[in-house]
Amino acid sequence: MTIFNNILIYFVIIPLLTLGGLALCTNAGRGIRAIRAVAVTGATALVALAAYLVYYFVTARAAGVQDAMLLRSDVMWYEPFNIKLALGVDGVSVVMIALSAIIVFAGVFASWKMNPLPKQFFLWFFLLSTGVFGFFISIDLFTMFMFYEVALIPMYLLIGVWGSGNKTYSAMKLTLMLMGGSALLMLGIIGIYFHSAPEGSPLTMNILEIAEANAIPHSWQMYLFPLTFVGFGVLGAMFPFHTWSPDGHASAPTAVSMLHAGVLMKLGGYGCFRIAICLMPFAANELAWIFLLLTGISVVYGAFSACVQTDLKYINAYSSVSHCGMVLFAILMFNTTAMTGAVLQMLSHGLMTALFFALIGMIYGRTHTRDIQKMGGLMQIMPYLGVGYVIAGMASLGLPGLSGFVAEMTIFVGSFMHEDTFRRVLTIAGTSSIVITAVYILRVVGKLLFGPVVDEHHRQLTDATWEEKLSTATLIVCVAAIGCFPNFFVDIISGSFEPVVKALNAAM
Amino acid sequence: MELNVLMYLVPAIVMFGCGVYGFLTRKNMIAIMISLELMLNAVDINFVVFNRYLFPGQMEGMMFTLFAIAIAAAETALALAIIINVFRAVRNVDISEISKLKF
Amino acid sequence: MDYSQFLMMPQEIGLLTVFLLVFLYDTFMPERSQRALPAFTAIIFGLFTALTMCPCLAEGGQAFGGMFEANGATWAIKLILSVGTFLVLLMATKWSNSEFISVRRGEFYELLLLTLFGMFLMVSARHFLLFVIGLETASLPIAALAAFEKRRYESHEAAAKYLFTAIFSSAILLMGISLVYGIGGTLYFNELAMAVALDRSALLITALAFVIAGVGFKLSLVPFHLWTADVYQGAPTAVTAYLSVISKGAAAFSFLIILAQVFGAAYSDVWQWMLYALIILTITIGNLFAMRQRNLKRFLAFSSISQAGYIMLGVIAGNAVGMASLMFYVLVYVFSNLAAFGVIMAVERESGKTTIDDYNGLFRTNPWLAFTMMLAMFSLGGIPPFAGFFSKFFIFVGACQTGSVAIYVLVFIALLNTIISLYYYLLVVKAMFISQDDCVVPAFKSACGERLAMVLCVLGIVFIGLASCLYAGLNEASAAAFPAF
Amino acid sequence: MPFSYSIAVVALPLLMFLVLGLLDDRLGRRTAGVIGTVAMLVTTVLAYGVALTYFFGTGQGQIVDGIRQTVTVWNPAWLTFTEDLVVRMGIALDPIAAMMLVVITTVSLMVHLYSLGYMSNHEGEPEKGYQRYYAFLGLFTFSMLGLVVATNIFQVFIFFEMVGVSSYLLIGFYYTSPAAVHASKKAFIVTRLADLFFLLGIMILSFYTRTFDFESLVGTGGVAASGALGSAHGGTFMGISIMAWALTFIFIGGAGKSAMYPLHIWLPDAMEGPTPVSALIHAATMVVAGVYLVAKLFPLYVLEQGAMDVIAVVGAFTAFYAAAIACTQSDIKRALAFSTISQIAFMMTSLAVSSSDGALIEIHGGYGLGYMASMFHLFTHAMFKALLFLCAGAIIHAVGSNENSAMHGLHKHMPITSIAFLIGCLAIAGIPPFAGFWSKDEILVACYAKGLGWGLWMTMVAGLTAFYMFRLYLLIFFWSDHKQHGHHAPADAHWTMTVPLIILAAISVVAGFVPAHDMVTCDGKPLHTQLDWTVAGSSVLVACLGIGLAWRLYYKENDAPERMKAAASGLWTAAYHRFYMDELYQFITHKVIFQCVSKPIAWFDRKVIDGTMNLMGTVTQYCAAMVRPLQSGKVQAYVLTYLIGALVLAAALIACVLI
Repeated sequence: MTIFNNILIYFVIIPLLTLGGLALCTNAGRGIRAIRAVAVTGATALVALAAYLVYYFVTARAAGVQDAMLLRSDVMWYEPFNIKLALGVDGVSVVMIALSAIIVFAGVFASWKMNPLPKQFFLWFFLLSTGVFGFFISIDLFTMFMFYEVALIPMYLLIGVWGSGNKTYSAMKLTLMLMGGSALLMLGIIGIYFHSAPEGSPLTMNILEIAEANAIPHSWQMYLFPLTFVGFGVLGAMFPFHTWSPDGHASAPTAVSMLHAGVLMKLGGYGCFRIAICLMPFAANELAWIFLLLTGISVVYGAFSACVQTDLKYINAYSSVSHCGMVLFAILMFNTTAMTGAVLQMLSHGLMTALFFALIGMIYGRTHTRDIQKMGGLMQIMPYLGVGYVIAGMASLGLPGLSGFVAEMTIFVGSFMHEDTFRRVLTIAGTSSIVITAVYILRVVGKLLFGPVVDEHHRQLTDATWEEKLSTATLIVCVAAIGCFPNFFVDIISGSFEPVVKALNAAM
Repeated sequence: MELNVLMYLVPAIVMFGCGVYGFLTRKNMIAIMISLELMLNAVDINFVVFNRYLFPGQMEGMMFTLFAIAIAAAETALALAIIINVFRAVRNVDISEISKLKF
Repeated sequence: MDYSQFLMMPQEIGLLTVFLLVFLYDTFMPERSQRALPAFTAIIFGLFTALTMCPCLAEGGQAFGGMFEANGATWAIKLILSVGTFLVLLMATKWSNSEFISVRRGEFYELLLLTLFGMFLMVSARHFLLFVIGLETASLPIAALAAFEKRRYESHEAAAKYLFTAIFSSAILLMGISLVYGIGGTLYFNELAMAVALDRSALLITALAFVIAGVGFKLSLVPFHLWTADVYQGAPTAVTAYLSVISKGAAAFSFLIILAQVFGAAYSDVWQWMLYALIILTITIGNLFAMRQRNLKRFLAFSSISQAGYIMLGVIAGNAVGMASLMFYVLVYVFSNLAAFGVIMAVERESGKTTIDDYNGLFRTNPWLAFTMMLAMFSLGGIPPFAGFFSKFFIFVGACQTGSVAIYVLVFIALLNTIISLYYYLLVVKAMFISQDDCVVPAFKSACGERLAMVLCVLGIVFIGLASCLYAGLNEASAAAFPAF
Repeated sequence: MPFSYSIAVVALPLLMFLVLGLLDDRLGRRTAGVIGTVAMLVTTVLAYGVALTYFFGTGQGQIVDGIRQTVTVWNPAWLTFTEDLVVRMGIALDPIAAMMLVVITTVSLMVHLYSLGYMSNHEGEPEKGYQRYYAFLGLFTFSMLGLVVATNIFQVFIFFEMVGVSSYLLIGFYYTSPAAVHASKKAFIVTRLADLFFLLGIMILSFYTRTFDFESLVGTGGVAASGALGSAHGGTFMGISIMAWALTFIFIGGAGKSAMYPLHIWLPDAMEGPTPVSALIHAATMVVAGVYLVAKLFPLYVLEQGAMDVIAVVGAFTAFYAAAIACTQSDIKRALAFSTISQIAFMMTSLAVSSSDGALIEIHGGYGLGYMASMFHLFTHAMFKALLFLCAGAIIHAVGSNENSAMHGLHKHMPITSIAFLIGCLAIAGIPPFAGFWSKDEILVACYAKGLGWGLWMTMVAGLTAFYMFRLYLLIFFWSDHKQHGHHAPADAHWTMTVPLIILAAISVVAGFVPAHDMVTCDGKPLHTQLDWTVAGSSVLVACLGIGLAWRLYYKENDAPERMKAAASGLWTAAYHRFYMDELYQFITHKVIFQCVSKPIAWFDRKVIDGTMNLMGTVTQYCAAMVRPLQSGKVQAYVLTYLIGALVLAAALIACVLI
């Protein structure tokens, strides 16, 4: 079949094969080794494939291939609704896929000693990643939505079974809120589908065709845009739909927090861009101000909230609200620079939050508390983790040379370039978050790592093990790579936005 | 005196109403069964009358009535059997006895 | 009389043959081979189902002066019902050989097959007489089946409640039909459609309301649903399983046919508004009740009420896509719900436990049962990649095809309700996977038939959605059937 | 390419950071220090090569038509925003960059060398983070060098952040001490706040000028040269041109790093870091980044008199304010820190009083005199302030305390240090022929050129400077005999520590004779200056007065200072507590930001937003409980509901359809 000639499909097949492999393993005795071997093999294969994809994409673009999407293939799936298994990637998807692969890789190592039921844990973990990859490679509304939900539901069990604290409440809340978002989304998708083509032509689910036809009536756009944007915005932790995030992250096990904050929340931003904005440029222009306001609030609000939290994961969850708010904020700026910044921010936030959660998990695994009041001076005890945490913190508060700086600056400069005074004022308000971010990051770094040792029992604790070092080092290297060579990424990403920006300006 | 269709229909409706009222107010299951029979029979009258007065050329209403009577008979038989079952279980035929399953 | 018209109803004849074989086996086979009756029934019914899968039967035609019509769509829905019944039969094998039941197991199978026969008639009826006969044949034996476990008091209460409300509702239905007859002068669907097309009288609207109420009873639409939970809880689980999927599917299909064919185009605005109200009520009330249930059978009763609301979305569309989506929904619902009932049945048979709290920690002791149950819950909740997601999506698409804003609002409400439904489905998953308990259901091996049924259900849940050919087939069948209306 | 080796100047310290940072404990303590110092020595040699070639060499494009040019050595794109706005990472040499290379590498080398001895033990224990310390020094040096050779304003911003972080890491070097952690945090956050304004300034500036590059902003043919700035670009906001806003914002960014009032509060606390770090970062190099920034954009500032006035007022006030506080501090490092603030304010003021007024050019050779003086002072100040700090480090090392009450009478014990410190004091006080005299004199000339008031004010501050420096000196080295606290008597330190003192002292003596007016001018042309004897005389006189007063009060133990303190106790206490600025900030951050903003927001989030979500759940549960009676279990009730349902359905539709 032709579809198997497309390397993209293997991003779904590899996790599925891994699932199959895991299903054959057992939890008992030496089975854990087999489980780890299968998981690592799968994750490594994904990273390798993602690396090849990036290479392929860069060389193709360098060779002058100008198609909006590369690696296209269409296989009819549900004929009556014109639903296809349509694959294709542009720069944004490519970097997102690479990000996902890296975080899955790091996540596998971060959950090396997962207990109990490692097999089931990895099963759900890889099911989740199947959904994530499927979402990024699809360009058909239905399949995208399907993969989107596939990625969401494993969270319930991953948090519920392997989580900590008030896990059943958090898991339920997270699942229901996200599913609430996807309920809106489903309605939006159905609405888009029925207006996808001009009168007389066959309806379609393919987003490229819909964008090209641009046939959604303006009156319908005004309803469908908020549905889809809020639908994805819930996952992107947009104020006021973000409250699943603190509780959910606080209860989730390490690797799940990593994957969730690192990749899953990106689905929100990506979807907002790919579906809400690309397909409905008119409404995007008309209604942007509402969402700009909400996302602008997210940015500042999340940062301020993070300032007074005492639970490490809560701090990070609120910081994610702030950072992800910035993603949506920038996407709504409708110029190439800001949108590129948004994707960079997704990458950056994905990596550094994953790093944060990995480190928090490792620290929690040792101290059995996440309350910063009860910890202190950990730098003396576990220097590796401490340094990692400082680096993550520095990335988060935007130190040049690490990814956060590049992303935030691109967003701010891009956003400020918009002619609209309203957007500029919001941008200026948004920039203030860099100070607040510094406040809460330094506060937690100061309390957690520096100063005297608070709890003498902590002196017996050990530093990171090799797999933990591998997991965090991978992420640190990636964070630094984006920070040091941003233009490589900008070149991949920014090309994808030009047609969109053109459409948006035309719709104005 | 010529009897018109309404003269049949009104009693039928009244009968139906009586059946409903009986169903809602009786405590005894047998009495409820009787009320149900009233309702079914009212419907039968309807069919017959419509056929006889409005569409006299064909037999559809009549046939329907025949089948409806048969069905009603089957229902009654089954209902009685079940009422006996219930009586064996609770030693009573009071309808308010069978309200253990609720909410 | 032209006897060749019986050839138009191969599925009914096949079913009657099965029924007769079972009856003969039950009556004449010696006592020692009676234990094989369940297996025997399952096997020949399975054969029957397999044979009727032959697409050549989709041709169809009319019989009895147009009272009976078979076409691709009826073939498909009958096939779906047969598959569902087959799964129920498989599940019931062990139960029907148990103490106190085994003496009457023949009756169980005979009554069950008879009700299925009634549904076949109902589905194919194009005349109210045949429809009523089918409906009653399908519903009356259920009362007897519900009362099957004579040792359990609940069984009797369920049967009594079912029977009283069923007769009352059939009286209402008949009243409605009589009024329709009084206006139209005929009971043929197609002729009635023409006769009532120009009439917008209060009488006809009352009649329509009564008919909807009568059929709504079978479908357990709110506010005609109140019997459902009590009966589901009281009846033997096998009967509940059967009742929840098979009779609901048949009723939904014939409901669509009556509404689309009799009250068709001229009245679609009237009954659509009725259905809007009913659907919103059904989904919401069903969900609100389901949230609080601790007994799993009762829980599934309310869940099936709200599922009926979703099924009605296919009815409201009133077109080919709606019908295809409806049938697909029923198909998926058969597999999902029966998977859940299969687990309940096995656990109940083994330990007598039916509340959600009893399932705490089930995953530790019986991982496969828990896994099956989880898939069932996910599928019912509409989580991809399981079949329920596809059916839900398609039924929404089908409904929205009518294009009015009102329907979008309706779909929106339905979608909001999916969140509530997901909540309670997850409660079951939570009990099995997350909660811990001291008195967990001990590990056990489920019976062969149950296991086979559950495996089939799991396969169905996983693959029905992914294999698009099924939906394509249904779509083709209903598209072909629809011009006939 | 000319100067291509200058990339090594920047790259070497970075390499050192990476090597030392990654190897960390795997490297011996001694080895790490030696590697670091040697690498720094090589860097210094290279930097000197670059600077000397730039100033005195020919033929590599540095001088065209007698005007010093900016030589862009290397300028690759780093981050592309749009086609116009590209952030480049490059190396550009101009007079002040070349001068800064010298300053940074010299002081850094001295600090590296000095630290070999200073950091070898910490409170009697061998210092644990020796390798880390050298790695951070490398990082800082790299960042600072990157800053000064920047080709565009965004690069400056990037390295602003980098030096901020290096400073954070080095201030918090003793991370087990809560005070150090707190100080590092404070330093970072305050400068970060300033950087926020810097960023806004850059955003506004680049939006209207469509460029980040210094070349196109202030170079020949750039935005500044074309003069079409201000109202032509973007109109006004609150009556002030957008450009003035942008430039003021950028100045605020610089003010944060350069500790101008009211953003100065981090600097005194930053003294919690190791003393050599204070010498390097918080006296000589990083703190002048703000001055350097304003100087880089000087042609733009000249066009916006409003922004210049802001700088002048802030600078002049800060100079006095910090000097006044310095008079009361008992912690010697803090006293020196306030002295630094005051001196940087001198440089700022000097820049700001430079005017383009034609008349002044005629009289005083004035256009750019302030600029030149400022840069010159920057250079000399770096040398003598580093010297003072390193001396202070030696003293603290010997005594084990920062308080001058623990010192007194050290002259006998530490003669070399004492003399070096004295040279530093003389230099800063502006006594000829020491370095400070020459640069300060030119600053004062520039101030007098702006106006008599400015001149008198700054002269008064200069007198105050002499007073507090000698107060400090005398309290440390004289006043009374040393009361010994430690195990052994204080003495001059190991050679690694004294050699840098001697070198820097020597530089402080002679640095004034560097022909700065030929080298660091704002337009690249040599500036003709002559000593203005009235100004010079009066400033020396005032300085001598200050010294005399200090001598009278602090040479021998007496109760005059106490009486003075008692006489003006309110003022003294206020000054001692730095006029309560810290308390004010504490109030703003803790009370306002944390208590009045963050806490309510967090509360709002948990109670209102989260509460709403939970409320939706609760309401649903409540509704579920509400509908419960419907399922009463009574068949007749069921049927009644059924009937009512059917009838209502019929009635409603009849009502709808027929009416």
